[in-house]
Amino acid sequence: MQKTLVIQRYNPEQDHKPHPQHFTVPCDDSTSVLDALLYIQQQLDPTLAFRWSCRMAICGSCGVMVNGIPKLGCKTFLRDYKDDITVEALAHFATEKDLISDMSVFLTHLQAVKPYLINHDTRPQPHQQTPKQLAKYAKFSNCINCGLCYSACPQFGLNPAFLGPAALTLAQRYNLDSRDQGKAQRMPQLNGKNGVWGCTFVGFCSDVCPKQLDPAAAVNQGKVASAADFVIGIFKP
Amino acid sequence: MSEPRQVNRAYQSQLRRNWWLKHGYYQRYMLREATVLPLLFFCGCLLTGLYSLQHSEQSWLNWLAFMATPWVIGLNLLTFFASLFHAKTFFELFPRVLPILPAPLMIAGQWLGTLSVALLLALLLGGVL
Amino acid sequence: MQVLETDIAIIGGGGAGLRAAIAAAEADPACRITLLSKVYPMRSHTVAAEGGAAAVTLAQDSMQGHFEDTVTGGDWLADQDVVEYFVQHAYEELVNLERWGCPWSRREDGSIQVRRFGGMKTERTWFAADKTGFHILHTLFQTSFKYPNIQRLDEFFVLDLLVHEQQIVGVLAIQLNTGELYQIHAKSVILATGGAGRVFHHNTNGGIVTGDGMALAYRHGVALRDMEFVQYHPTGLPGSGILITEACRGEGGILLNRDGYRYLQDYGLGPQTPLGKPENKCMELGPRDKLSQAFWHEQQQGRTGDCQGHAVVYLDLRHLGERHLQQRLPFICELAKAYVNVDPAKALIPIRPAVHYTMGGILTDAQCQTSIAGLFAVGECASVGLHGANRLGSNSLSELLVFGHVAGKQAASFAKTAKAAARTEVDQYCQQQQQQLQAKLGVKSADSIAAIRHEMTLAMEQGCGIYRDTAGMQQCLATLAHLQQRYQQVFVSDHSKVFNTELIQHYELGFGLDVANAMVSSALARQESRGAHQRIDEGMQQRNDERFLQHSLAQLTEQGAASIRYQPVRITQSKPAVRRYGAEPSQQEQR
Amino acid sequence: MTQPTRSDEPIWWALFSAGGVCFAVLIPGLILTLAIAYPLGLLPENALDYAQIRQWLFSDYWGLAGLVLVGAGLCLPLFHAMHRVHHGMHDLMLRAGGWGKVLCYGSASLLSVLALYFWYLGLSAS
Repeated sequence: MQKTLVIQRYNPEQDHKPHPQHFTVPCDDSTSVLDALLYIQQQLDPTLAFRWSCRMAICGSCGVMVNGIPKLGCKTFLRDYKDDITVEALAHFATEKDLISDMSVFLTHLQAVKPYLINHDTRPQPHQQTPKQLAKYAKFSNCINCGLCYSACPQFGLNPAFLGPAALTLAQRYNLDSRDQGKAQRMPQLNGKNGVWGCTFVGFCSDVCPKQLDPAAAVNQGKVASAADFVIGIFKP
Repeated sequence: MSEPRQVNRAYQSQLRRNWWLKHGYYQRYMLREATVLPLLFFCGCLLTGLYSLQHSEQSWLNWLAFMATPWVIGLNLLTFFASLFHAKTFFELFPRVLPILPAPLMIAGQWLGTLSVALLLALLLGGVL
Repeated sequence: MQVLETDIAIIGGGGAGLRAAIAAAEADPACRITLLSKVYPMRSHTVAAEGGAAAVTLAQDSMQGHFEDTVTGGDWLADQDVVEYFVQHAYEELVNLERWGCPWSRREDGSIQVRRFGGMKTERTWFAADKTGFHILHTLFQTSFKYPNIQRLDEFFVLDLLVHEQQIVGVLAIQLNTGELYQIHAKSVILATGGAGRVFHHNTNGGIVTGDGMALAYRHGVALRDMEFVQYHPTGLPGSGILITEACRGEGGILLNRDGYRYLQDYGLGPQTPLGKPENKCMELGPRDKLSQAFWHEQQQGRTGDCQGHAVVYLDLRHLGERHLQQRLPFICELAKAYVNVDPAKALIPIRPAVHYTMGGILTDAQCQTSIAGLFAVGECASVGLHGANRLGSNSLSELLVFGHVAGKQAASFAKTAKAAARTEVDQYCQQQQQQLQAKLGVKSADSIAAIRHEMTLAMEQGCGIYRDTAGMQQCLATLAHLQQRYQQVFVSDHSKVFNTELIQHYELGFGLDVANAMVSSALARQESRGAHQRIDEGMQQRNDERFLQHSLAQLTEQGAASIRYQPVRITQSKPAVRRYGAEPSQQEQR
Repeated sequence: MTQPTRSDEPIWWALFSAGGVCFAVLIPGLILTLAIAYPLGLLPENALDYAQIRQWLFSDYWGLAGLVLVGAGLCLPLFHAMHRVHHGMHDLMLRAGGWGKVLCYGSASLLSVLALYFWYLGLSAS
C-alpha cells in the first residue's frame, strides 16, 4: 500500500512562508505518521526536519498538524486516512523549520505557574496521601507537554500571552495535591486576564489531548478557584 | 530558567477573523456562543411583556397579540431550540467544572430540572395547579 | 562562535542530569549550573521508564536483601562497595522525590505502595502507576525551575568535550535552532547522556539514545567499562520494540509460548507458580537476562509464534481483570491497543526481547569521577559499578537519583577549587572542530547516514545479540570497520543552519559506531558467559571466575580500534556463587 | 516575573454562570409556555389573564414571584448573553478595547435595572 503525504516545508534561510511538498510512502496497517516521516527522511529527503524520540506517545516531541488537527505523529496511523494526508507544524506556534515549532513560549508559560510542590515542612519523611487524595489530581499529572492543546486553543492563537491549557492544568494539578501549600503563590498568575480568565471553554484542547487528561476541565476548575480567591480577596485587607 | 532563544525568522501564521469556519469543532463552539442572540430577542419580549403588564390591560393584550404573530413565534421557536442546545452543552460542562457526583448523574439531574420547570409552568398556566 | 562561562556544565537533561543539577544547586547556591540537552529535558528517555524504582521500604526487607539481589542479579560483577552505598541511599532519594511532588502510588492508609519486580526477593519497587519514569522526569524537571542558578540550554547538542592536560575545561556545543557554535567553559562537566540502545536494530529506546556521551568520553581517552553487557528486556512489542514493563509480570502476568505453555519452568525458573500468585524470583519474576535467553531457546526450538514476521511469545494479563489493569497498568493498555491492537484484558500481547539498557559505560569511581579531572559521568552512560553483568529492573531509576545526587555534589565541590582554563588553546581546538564540521557538509551521495546506521544496527543485532559466538562477533567487527570507512566518506547534504537534523544524525552515527565497536570488542574478549553476555562457543558457556571475575575496560586506540584490559571487581561481603532462581532460593533460605 | 493584575472577570463569570443555569433550566419552560404553547392556543384562553398574572407577579407574597421572574428570567440571562457577546467580539477579532466591555455589561445592567423598575412600578400600583 502507498499513501501521499503533503508536507508543509519551511526553511527560514530560503522561504518566506511554508509551501507544500508531496511525498509518496509505503505503508501498512501499523504505519504511523512518524514512521512515514522517518521513511521520507531516511529514503527520500534527509533535509526534512521534525522532532521525535520515544515513538510510544510519552515523550511529547512529535506533535504536528495532521489534516489540520493537532496530533502526535507516533500515535496517528495512516490507515485512518483515506486520501492524501497533510502534515504541518503545530498551529499557533512559530514555525522554526519544516515541522519544528518554537516551543519556548510554551516553556515560559509552564514555568510561570510555579509547577512544583511548595511545602514548608522539611521533615525527611514521605507525606501520607491516600489513593483518594491522589486521585484528585492524578489525571492532571499525566501531561506530556506535547503542546497539542495550544494548537487546538483559539484563545492562545488570538492571544499568545494566554497561559494556555497545559500550564493552567499543571497549576491545578499542584493546587489539588494534598501535599501542596503553594496555592496562594500560584493564584496571582491564574487570576490575571491571561490566566484562567483567558479561556472561553472552547474545549477542543480536551478533544486533542493524547492523554485524555481534560485540560479544559482543569482550567475551568481553576476559574472556580480564582472566583473563590476573588471573594476572599474582597474580605482580606 | 531557560536561555531566551534566538529565533531565526521563524514563521508565525496569524489567525484570521474566519478561523472558526475552518473546523467543525470551532463551528459548534461558535454556534454555542451564538445561542445568546435569540436569547436576547426573547429577553426583549419578556421585558416588553413586563412593561405592558405593569402599564395597562390594553397594552398587555397588545403584547399577547404581538407574541402570537407568526414571525415572533418563529423566532421564539428558534430561541427554544437554542436554549435546548445551550442546555445540552452547559449541562455537559458543569460536571467537568464542579466534579461532585458522577457526570451522567449530574447531567440527568439537570435535565430533570429543566423538565420540571417546564412542566410546572405548563400546569400552573393550564390551571391544573 | 559564542562563548559562555559557567561553573558546572551538565550534558543531558534526563533523570540523572536533572538530579545532578538540583544537587549541585543545593550544594552551592552561588554556583552557576548550565544544563545542556539535545532535546527539551522532558523528552529525555527517562520518560519511557515504566515499572518503578527500588529501595528497601517494608519492615520485612533489609539492606542486605537488596544488596544480595543486586550483586547476584549482576552475576557478581558489581562493585560491592558501590552497591552498599546505593542500597543505603536509595530510600532517601525516593523520599526526596516524594517531597518534590512525585505522584507515587499509595496504599489505602496513605503510605507508599511497593510492587514485586524481577530478581528482587521481596516487594521494594516504588511506582507511579506504570509511568514511573515519566513522573520522575517531570517531577525533577519542574522542581528544577525552583533554582535560579540552574540555567537551561534546551536543544543544544554537544559536539565535543574541551580537555586540557587531562582536565576538563568545558564543552563545544551547537545550538540546534540557529546552528551557532558555543564554547561553554566550565570547571566541571557532568555527562548524563543516557545509553546507546539505538546501535541495535530492535530496541526499546527512543531515537535520541545514541551513546553520545559514552563516545565523547571514549574519544578523549576515558575507558568504557563492561560494554559487552547489553540488557535485552524480555518484553518489547514486535517491530517497534516499544517497552511493555516488567511490572506486568510483577502484577501477575505470565509468559506463554505458542502452545500456551509457560516455558520459563524449563529454564531453571520453575516450578510453575499458580496463576495470579506470582512469587518473587520465580518464573516470570526471574531476572531479565534469564528470561530473554529462555526466549532465544524457545525460538531455536520453533516454539515461538509469529506476529507480522517477528518471532514472538505471549504476555497474558487477562486474569488480572479490566479494573486492576486500568488502575495499575493503564499505559500498557494504551500502548497495546495503539500499537498491536490488543486489549490486554481480553487477549494476549505478543512480545519479544529487545535491547533495553547498557549496563556498561563511562568508567567512573564511586564518586562518579572519570579519569579526566573535573569530568563526571552518571546514569546509563556511566559505569559506576552498580549493575555488574545484568541490571535488575527498577534499579536504574534509583541509580540515577542516588548517583545523580553524588555527581552533582562532587561537581560542585570540584568547581569551587578548579581554576579557569587557558583560553587560547581551547579556542584553537574549537576552530578546528568548526572546520571539521564545515567539512562534513557536501553533496548528496548514493550512500547515506540512514543506510550506514541501518546496517550498523542489523550487524549488532546479528553479531552481538542475546547469544554470541566468536565468528559472529568477528564478522560484526569487520562490518563495523567497513561502515566506519563508509562513514568517513559520507556527507551531510543539508547545508542549512537552522535545525540541520541531518548534521546531528551524522554526529550521532559517529558516536554510535564508536560505542558499537567498544561493545563488540569487549564481548569478543570476554571468553565466558556471565549475566547478559552469553557465549555459545565451546568452553565459554559457563561463567569463568578464575579469568573473568573482572571488569573489562575498552580504550580507543590511535587506529580507532578498542583495546581491552581488565580491572578487578571490588568484593566486600558476597563471594561469587551460583545464581539461583525459581524454587531454589527458598530452599536455600530454609537451610 | 511581574505579577499580573487581578482580573475582574470573576464578577462577570459568576453572573454569566448563574445566567447560564437560568437559560438552561428556566428559559426553555418559559418559551415553551409563553411564546409557543399559548400563542398557538395550546393553553386555556385565560391562562395569561391580566388580573391573574398581575396578582401572581406583583401582589402575592409581596411580588416575590415577579422578582424571581425578573431576576432569573431577565437580569441573569441578560448578563449571560452579554458576557458571551463580549467574548464573541474578541473571538471575531473585533477589538473594541475597554469600550466593548462597558457597552456589553453596561447594556445588561441598564436593561436589568429597567426590568426591576417595571416590576417595582407594578408592585406599587397593585
